[in-house]
Amino acid sequence: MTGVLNLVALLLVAGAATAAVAQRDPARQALVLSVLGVLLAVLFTVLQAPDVGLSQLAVGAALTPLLIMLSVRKIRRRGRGRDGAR
Amino acid sequence: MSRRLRLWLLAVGGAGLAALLAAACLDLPGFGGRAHPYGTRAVRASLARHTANTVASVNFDQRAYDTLGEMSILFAAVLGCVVLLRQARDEHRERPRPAEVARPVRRYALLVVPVALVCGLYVIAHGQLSPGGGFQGGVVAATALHLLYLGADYRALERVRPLGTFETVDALSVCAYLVLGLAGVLAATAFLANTLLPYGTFDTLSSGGTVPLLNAAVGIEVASAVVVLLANFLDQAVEIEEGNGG
Amino acid sequence: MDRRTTPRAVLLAAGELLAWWAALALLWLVLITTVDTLERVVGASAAAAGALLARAGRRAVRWR
Amino acid sequence: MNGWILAATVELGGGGAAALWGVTTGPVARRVVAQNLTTAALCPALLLLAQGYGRPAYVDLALLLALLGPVGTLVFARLLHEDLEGRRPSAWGLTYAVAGVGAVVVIVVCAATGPGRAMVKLLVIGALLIGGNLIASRALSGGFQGVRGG
Repeated sequence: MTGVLNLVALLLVAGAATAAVAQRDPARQALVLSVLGVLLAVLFTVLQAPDVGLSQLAVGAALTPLLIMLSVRKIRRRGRGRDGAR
Repeated sequence: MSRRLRLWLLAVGGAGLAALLAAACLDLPGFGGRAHPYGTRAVRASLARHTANTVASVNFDQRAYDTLGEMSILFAAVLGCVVLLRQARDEHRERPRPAEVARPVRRYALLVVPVALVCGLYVIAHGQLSPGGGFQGGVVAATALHLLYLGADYRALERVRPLGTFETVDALSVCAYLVLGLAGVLAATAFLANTLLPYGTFDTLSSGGTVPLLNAAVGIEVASAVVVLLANFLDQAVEIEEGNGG
Repeated sequence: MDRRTTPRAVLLAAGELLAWWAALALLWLVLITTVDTLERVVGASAAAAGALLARAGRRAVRWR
Repeated sequence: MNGWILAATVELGGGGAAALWGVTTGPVARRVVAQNLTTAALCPALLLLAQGYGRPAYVDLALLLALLGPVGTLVFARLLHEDLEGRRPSAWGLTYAVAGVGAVVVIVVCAATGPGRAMVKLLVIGALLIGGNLIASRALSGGFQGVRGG
């Protein structure tokens, strides 16, 4: 029973991580990454490491997406500014 | 030293490392077994010092020196970001336009900001009792503040976020960690040794000697570091434009 | 007299802070497991910080 | 093991797989909805795990997820709103269904905990989870219409 739970959590994390790598667009990557963060937190809980799970949750649920999306926005704005100047 | 000799040296060193690692792996206790040599010792040490959460005891007592290193890594990383993302000479600031966010979203943000702050402080304060600690709680408390940007606009966030204060507090809390470690030296034991304070009653807020204090220092450091980091990212994404403006 | 220092405004501000403080202190009591004096002191301080932030946030969003 | 762990496995497997499928395929509008529903699907699983392992301290994980998950969705709703304009991503039927599952899980775990402060904590988590989720869905379906630039 515990083995099944471990297996489900591990498979989900492996799938989400592969999907995050396979995405091309950074914004879509950030979406998959935030799902991966929550799944990793569940995996750590299943493996009886709630401290690590909390760290992962705190960083992965909101902070990492915010940092990535702010960078994406800055780069898009720069591109738009250059196009406008031309 | 010729290229050939260097390669040989590398090969010999690599082979030695591989042999040592393989020998160590052969001596490891079996996976998923009942014997946990390190775990048993860590739990015994943390119980002897009345710290309910063994992970907190490892982080802030048995390996407090490692945590000092991690703390300085975060500090240096944020410092690097501040330097890299500063306003360059060929850039200018533009006031962000005020945003009209849907009313339920704004109300939700205003309601959750204090709730998330209190939850973050709870996670920091109970680091030595339940899962959590300075890092986790600090990140939550810092994220709480940025709900004001998400639920309203950047100017609202800027009004409740005195950036200079956060930068000062960031440096001061790193200093506080160091001073707590040096206090151990002055009390005639060792750097960061947990012999300074009474261990207190097991499973209460004051248990664990210096663990709660170091934990709080890390919590404040992480919270202000994240605020400073996000402030620089937000400045770049929202305010700073290319060109000298006019 | 400034609009912000009339007795009515001061009373409203104090009431808002007090309401937030009480709600957040209750939240703290719900979160913890064992209650003792130090826990109450820390909880009251955390709730005070939360109340101040709540008021500051509301004013920052309202004020234009 | 016990029924709590079994329920958590089902919730994690079903909700996690559905969320993963939704977030990796299709247009951006559907992906953000899937990202939002991840929180709602996995937070109850964490509550069930805490109950199944008999460790009330693990409830803190669910508390933080209920707090931060909607914040993550608000990040995407705010910073992607130009991509989402005209699409109005919403799946209210699904949102209410998942919120209902969350409510049922919270009520069942509350009943198993018995009256006391622990039960109030669970109710607070449930309220944060469902409220946050509905607000995040609202934000996705046009909550940032008036946002330009900043």
